[in-house]
Amino acid sequence: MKRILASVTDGKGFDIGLVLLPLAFLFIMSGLPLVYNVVMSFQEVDMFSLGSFVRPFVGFKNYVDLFSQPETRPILLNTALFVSSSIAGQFLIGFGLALFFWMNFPGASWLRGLFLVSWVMPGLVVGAIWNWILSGDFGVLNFFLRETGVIEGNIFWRSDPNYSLWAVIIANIWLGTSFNMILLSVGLSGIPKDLYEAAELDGANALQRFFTITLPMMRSTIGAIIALGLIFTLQQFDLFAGITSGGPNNSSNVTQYWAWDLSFRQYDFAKGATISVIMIVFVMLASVVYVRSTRHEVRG
Amino acid sequence: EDVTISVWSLDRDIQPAPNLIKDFNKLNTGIKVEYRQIQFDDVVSEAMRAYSTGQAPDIIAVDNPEHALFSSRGAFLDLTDMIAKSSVVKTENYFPGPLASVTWEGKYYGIPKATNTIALYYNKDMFKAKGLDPEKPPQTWNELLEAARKLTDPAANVYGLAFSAKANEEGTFQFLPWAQMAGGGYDKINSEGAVKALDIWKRILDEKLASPDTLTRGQWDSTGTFNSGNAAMAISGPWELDRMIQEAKFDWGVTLLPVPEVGAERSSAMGDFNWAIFASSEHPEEAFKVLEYFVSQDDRMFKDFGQLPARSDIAIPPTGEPKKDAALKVFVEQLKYAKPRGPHPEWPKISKAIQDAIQAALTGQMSSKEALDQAAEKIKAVLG
Amino acid sequence: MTLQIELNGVNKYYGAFHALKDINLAIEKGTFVALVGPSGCGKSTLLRSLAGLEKISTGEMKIAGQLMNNVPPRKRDVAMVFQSYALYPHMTVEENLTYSLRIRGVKKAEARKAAEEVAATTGLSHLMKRYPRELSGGQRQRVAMSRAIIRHPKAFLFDEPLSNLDAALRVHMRKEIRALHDRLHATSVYVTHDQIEAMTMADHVVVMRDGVIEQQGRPLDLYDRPANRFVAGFIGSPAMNFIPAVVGEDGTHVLLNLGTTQARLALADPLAPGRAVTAGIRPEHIRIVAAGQGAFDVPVGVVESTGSATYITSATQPELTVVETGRGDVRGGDIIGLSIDTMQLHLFDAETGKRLEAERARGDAGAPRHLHLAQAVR
Amino acid sequence: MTLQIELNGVNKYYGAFHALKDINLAIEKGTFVALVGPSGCGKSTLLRSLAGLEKISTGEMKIAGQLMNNVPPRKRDVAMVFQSYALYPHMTVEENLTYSLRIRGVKKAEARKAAEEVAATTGLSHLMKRYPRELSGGQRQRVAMSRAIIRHPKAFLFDEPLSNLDAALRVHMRKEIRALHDRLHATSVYVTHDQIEAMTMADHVVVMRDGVIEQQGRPLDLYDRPANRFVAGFIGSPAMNFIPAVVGEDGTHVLLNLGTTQARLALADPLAPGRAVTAGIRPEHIRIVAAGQGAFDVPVGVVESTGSATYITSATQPELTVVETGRGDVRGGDIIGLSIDTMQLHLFDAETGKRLEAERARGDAGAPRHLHLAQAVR
Amino acid sequence: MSDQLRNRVMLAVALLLAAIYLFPLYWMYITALKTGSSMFATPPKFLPSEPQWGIYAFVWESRNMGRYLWNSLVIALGAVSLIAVLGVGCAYVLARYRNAWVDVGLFLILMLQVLPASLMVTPIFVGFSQFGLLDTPRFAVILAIAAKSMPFFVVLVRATFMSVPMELEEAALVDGNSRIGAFFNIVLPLARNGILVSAILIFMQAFGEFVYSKSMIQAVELQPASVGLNSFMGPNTNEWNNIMAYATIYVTPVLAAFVLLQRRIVSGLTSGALK
Ligand SMILES: Nc1ncnc2c1ncn2[C@@H]1O[C@H](COP(=O)(O)OP(=O)(O)OP(=O)(O)O)[C@@H](O)[C@H]1O
Ligand SMILES: Nc1ncnc2c1ncn2[C@@H]1O[C@H](COP(=O)(O)OP(=O)(O)OP(=O)(O)O)[C@@H](O)[C@H]1O
Ligand SMILES: [Mg+2]
Ligand SMILES: [Mg+2]
Repeated sequence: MKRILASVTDGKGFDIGLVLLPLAFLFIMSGLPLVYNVVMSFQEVDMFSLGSFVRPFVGFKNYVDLFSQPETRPILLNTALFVSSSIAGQFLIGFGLALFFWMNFPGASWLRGLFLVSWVMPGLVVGAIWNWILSGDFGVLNFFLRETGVIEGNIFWRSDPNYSLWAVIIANIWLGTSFNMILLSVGLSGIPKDLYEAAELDGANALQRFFTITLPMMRSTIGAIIALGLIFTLQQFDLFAGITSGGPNNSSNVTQYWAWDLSFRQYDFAKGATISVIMIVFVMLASVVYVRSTRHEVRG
Repeated sequence: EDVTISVWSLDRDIQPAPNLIKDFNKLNTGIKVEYRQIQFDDVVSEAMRAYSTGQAPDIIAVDNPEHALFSSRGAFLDLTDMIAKSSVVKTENYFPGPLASVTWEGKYYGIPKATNTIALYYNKDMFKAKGLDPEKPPQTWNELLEAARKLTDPAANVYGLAFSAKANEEGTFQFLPWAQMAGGGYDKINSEGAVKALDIWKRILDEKLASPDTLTRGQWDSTGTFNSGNAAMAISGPWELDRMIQEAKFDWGVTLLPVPEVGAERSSAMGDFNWAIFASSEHPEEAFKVLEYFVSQDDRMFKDFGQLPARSDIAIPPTGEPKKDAALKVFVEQLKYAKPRGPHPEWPKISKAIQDAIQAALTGQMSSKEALDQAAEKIKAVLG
Repeated sequence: MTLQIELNGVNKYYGAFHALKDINLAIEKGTFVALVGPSGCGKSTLLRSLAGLEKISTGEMKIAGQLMNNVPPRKRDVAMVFQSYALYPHMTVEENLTYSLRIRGVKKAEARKAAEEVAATTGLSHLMKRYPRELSGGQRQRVAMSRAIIRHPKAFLFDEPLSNLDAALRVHMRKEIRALHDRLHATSVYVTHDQIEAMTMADHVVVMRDGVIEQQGRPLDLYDRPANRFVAGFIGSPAMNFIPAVVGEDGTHVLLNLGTTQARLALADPLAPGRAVTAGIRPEHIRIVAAGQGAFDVPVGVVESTGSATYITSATQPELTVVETGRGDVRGGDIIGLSIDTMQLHLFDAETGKRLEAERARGDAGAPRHLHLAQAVR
Repeated sequence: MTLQIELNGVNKYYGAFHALKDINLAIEKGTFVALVGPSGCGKSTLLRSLAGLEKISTGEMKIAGQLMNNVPPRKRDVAMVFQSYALYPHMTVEENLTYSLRIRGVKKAEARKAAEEVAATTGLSHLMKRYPRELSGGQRQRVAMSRAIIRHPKAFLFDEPLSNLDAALRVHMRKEIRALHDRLHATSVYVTHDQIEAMTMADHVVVMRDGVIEQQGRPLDLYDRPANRFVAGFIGSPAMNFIPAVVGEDGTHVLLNLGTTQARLALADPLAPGRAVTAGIRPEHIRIVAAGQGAFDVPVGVVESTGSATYITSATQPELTVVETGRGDVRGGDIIGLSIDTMQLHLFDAETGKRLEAERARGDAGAPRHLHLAQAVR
Repeated sequence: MSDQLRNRVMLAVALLLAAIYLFPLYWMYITALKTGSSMFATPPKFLPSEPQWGIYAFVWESRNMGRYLWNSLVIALGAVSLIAVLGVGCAYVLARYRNAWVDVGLFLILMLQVLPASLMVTPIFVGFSQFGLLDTPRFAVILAIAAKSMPFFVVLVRATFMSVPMELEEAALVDGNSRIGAFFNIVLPLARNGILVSAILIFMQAFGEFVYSKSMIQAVELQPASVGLNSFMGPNTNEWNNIMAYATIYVTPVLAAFVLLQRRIVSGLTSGALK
């Protein structure tokens, strides 16, 4: 007993406790619902049997059905495009901003804080505002592009199947940039200054310092941000609801919106769950990549 | 000890349900009513979740096309007998459309709460400016198209028409009347008439008589462009009236939805909610008493809350606002032709097939015929 | 003679703290400069300023004749060993070493070869694939060292590069550094706390205190003719013994006051009578003789032997330290006589600490000592 | 006699790397142990194991008789100076110093007083409100030092605590540390690269190499009778000179081979004829005499003076180093004679490096040297 | 270029960037002041012609916003506290070791947040109703949010812990501190950038959380502001200017508070610690 107690205050027990407690909490609160979704994807779900696990099993029928639908492939491709472009955009712009605000100048930290705005604004409001900004006729984006002579006629961002997904991507990049920026700022603040000094004496210019010191030293931060950015992007819903509703004709539909639509618009919960399982597999692959990347992290 | 009855609806504080409940509770009938407001989008999912975990309310208001979903599964209480005995609720007082939406296999599973429909708003000032007679709004599809062509003025940022072809229930809501007027319907969505209707929509968009954003814009936002003077005509419902009175800085009028050709059958959409009692209610009698009270107050529906009662026996009182009164006349007239969507327990899937077809055709990815054939295929699978 | 490094009136403030005070320094190309001074006197600050890592507050700094005040570090072409190492934690030893070469676009194979060569001299060959966190303290320091010497810069800046190495390695590295310096005709500034390093490696020694340069010159000049009491005490280990003294009534002798004992030494050149001075004598210039045979008799305090030498500290106030080669046979508590080599006696003003010959003999370092002291009298 | 620290067969692996190899060590209470060895030999690892920061892989470790293998650091009541300082960067110097007291619930005023006292001895008094990042390297090291000595633990572990301090401060700190150790009757383990520190401060010196304890004992014993060539070369600075030699045909003399020159020294106790040995002689045991007067004549290579001593390195293979007190008058290129104090000659097996007297004279440290060498003959 | 000039140029660029980025916020502000349909006008109006200033008071009064905001605050603070208590330790351990178990832990933690709230809410609702947690709905929402956001927190905070040198903790242990003490006194303060920012982000998220709140909190007195906001959305009516006014009221102070807080991200937290 005493040994266990000692281990809890000083030894491995302390560590194990610190991890197991939250893991248990997470397992109950998130793991079980996850399992519920997975199980549901193999069942025939009646909207009135949501409350129990006991439902007829149908094997892979839901999967077969899903993949025989014509919109499945384009939606999966849309999702891939949406996720990769959004993350790339958010990360690059976020990193750019983080670096910019990292250079000391008066007001830098104040202005940097204002960028958090995209994180505070309610999803409903963000969706609506981007809806207007991207609107074809009265949209502000078109207005600016026209005034600056970039475009001649209006681009119907939301309603042109060629642009609709990009409309949401633009909005989503805006939305996620602040998250990337602020966390990358934190990462930057953790790099010891003397490494830059050493690199500078070694003759590295700003660009070289960025690639040889900043990037590798921020490995754990970048890994975390991209992994989380992926998950956030995969959960982005408000913008689809607010801007295009997945339309026109599914040209901007993605798995998460589709899953919601199937579950809560068409009350086909099993299919909704089936899509979510596909998303789980996708994130699982990404998580493996992230976890592996943590092996090369630098411990301070 | 009072019996507690819980009521869920989407009505907010200035709308009927919470106010009627307040009044009802003041009557001290030995029944206490509790109210919860839920959002439009969540009504069904919340209800299902609650029902399947045994936490359903006694009374709920559901959108009319979704009523059948619950009644067909026995989730709603069969009210046929209670209505028969009731002195307050009389089926013959209701418009046929709303009444049909609460009916499933000949039984009544609810009571219409209110109703609405769509008609054509038009900007009289613009009509005048373009040499059109403001007192002779378009009556047929061709006239509509003609008028729209005349009214469209890209230089002034004006489109001829505003409506919604959004990929959600709103798109179906706006399109079905057109199909129905031409002899189509959800169960014969690829009929010639329906194809023609979709072709007309397509022409409107292809000729830029309406904004391409029609594809992704709901009715409220579409009509907003009408109000701001960027569209000369708009198809929408009576819920717009107050906003228009306040904001439109021009003279406007409302007319019945144009028909395919002169003398063709009229049709319109039918919106709004129905009351129902959950089968799981422990106090069905008391719940019905509450509903009876609601019905007894139907004459306040328009006066106090600006909603159209689903009843043909209640006259809409004048509001003192001539434009509004004129418009309401048109809507009441239009209501006569309003048809429910469905009723069918899997309405959402049917509707989705229709939306997909509309979008596929309007974005030019399929011809109207192909798109509607595909929809018909899907709908057939649902209808079994 | 080309001036490679030139500092004119350089000042550096950290906030309110005045870290470098009016530093003037001129270093010729190819010189090996040792920078010494007590902990916290501003050595690293000066080095970092030379490297361009600290912006100097006022004054001007030239390298090879060019004003450098606003030139970024990477354009100065100097290599530096940081006191804190500043190794790249995410790179292996090899990558750390070749970093500067890779930045310059040196070919991989070539960089690797250079790294291997340097690693061989610093004894890191078997550690090339390790990360800094997997190294011992001394190994890390050697990586820091190697990283600097792999390059061929205009100037080397070393900030205590050998402090964590063992004696043998230190001797070896000393030789390597000096050889490298000579081979490249580079200019080196070398901060060290090790007397031997400063004396044997440097052409020029700069002694700092509290941000001020107290004295600079050739190593043995500083040793033999420290400009003031501070430098005298700082250069040489064990440190010089200081004994308070006064000039006698007639100005021709000084009275050394060792608490209980006094010694009277004759002065060749007279000083103002009654003047308070401090007499300094290095431990190796005191010889132990039988009690009564030297200038003083003192009781022995602590006796410590390093094996090759024995340090004897007297139980007096102030303490005197004497160094004897070998083991010696003095024990604590013995009374011994101390014979002072008066030729080696230094006199400083008691108040200012200034060396007393200074006024007379400034600048002619090679000349014989000017302060003649008569044989000690008891 | 109570054993304060006891290590039995301790091994430590870092992954595949074997950092400590079968370490056996018994330290009595109150002993001051110096731990020396080349960079990377495992000194820090041993210290960290004692502190409980590294889990030893096998073996047992006892402190004050209690098995400590699984006891967490805070229950071991040791104070440690980290080689890398490990200062708390978010605390001022004062907070750094008082941290250990505060967590023990010592009153604020009391802790402050203690901090002030320690700071006064380490010369940090004026820096109490600074943060570590605002300190110089030596100041940081002094904070690390002060943080350890503010406590009164069972044992002190010092990992090169003075490496970044100047000579004067070092001498001062040495005294303070030793005084503190004596006052507290603590047990101290002190890692250092400084020969003088190891020799003068320690009661017991442990010499390590590559994770192995090569020899341990009293400082002068190690100096006088190193168990093997490694220890002989490691202890003493400048290091011992080693000359390859063979035992002559009759076994009564050795032939020292200095490349061009050879010397023949007689052996008192005969060895197996023809046996290859290494002769070792410390620099201070070689005297410079006129050419032809000593055991060898060698050409002079480098002459370096530290002021108090002059190091003369011969231009031979292997090089011989000789130390002369004072300045000397030898110049590079001169031919000088070297006279060797044969009483001080050490012989090691050429292959194993083992000391050759070892078999015969083990354990009687006080006895006269057993290896007699006849006067050098040419 | 002199320092001052450089600073001015940088500031100008920063202001420009901020102006672009904050445009949606500006649009929210002015939409609140516009009349209903003028937001659909072409060309867009960048200043409201007849600003409806009264709208803020109206929205505040009519929606009883004080209560909504209070509930949001309770939920957000609850969630942040719970996450911080559980998450910080977990992140710390996952940063401290490097072995297969850590891989597993990280993997699990990431996986457990993959599904969007809209898909999680049904099973959580079902589960909570079984345990009677729905009787304390705000608490239930706090639990649900905590589960949703904790992985985010853990992964981010772990990244910051990675930059805290292990030796400092060791020094504290030798100084006589327990693991817990060393954690609180040494490790935590040095990781404060990441913890602070992650907590801010989570707070903001929890403050605007909508999906769980609207399903689990049925009593209007306990609903947070996000749910209140949504009540402006009707089947055929969206009171955009009221929505924007409402959002303005709640976004502005939160944003202001965190602009102040995030300034405490400073560099060099660990500089000077190690040789
Ligand atoms: N994490 C590690 N992984 C692998 N090897 C390590 C690790 N840490 C230390 N070592 C190795 O263990 C050996 C002993 O290291 P230690 O720090 O004890 O040396 P030391 O005697 O203190 O040296 P120094 O005098 O240079 O500080 C070194 O060779 C070092 O490279
Ligand atoms: N950031 C700072 N803020 C305030 N004072 C500082 C700062 N950095 C250094 N100092 C002070 O400046 C003085 C000079 O520091 P510097 O590092 O140059 O000393 P140093 O001569 O290298 O000493 P050491 O031999 O101990 O390394 C020190 O007294 C130090 O306390
Ligand atoms: Mg320094
Ligand atoms: Mg070490």
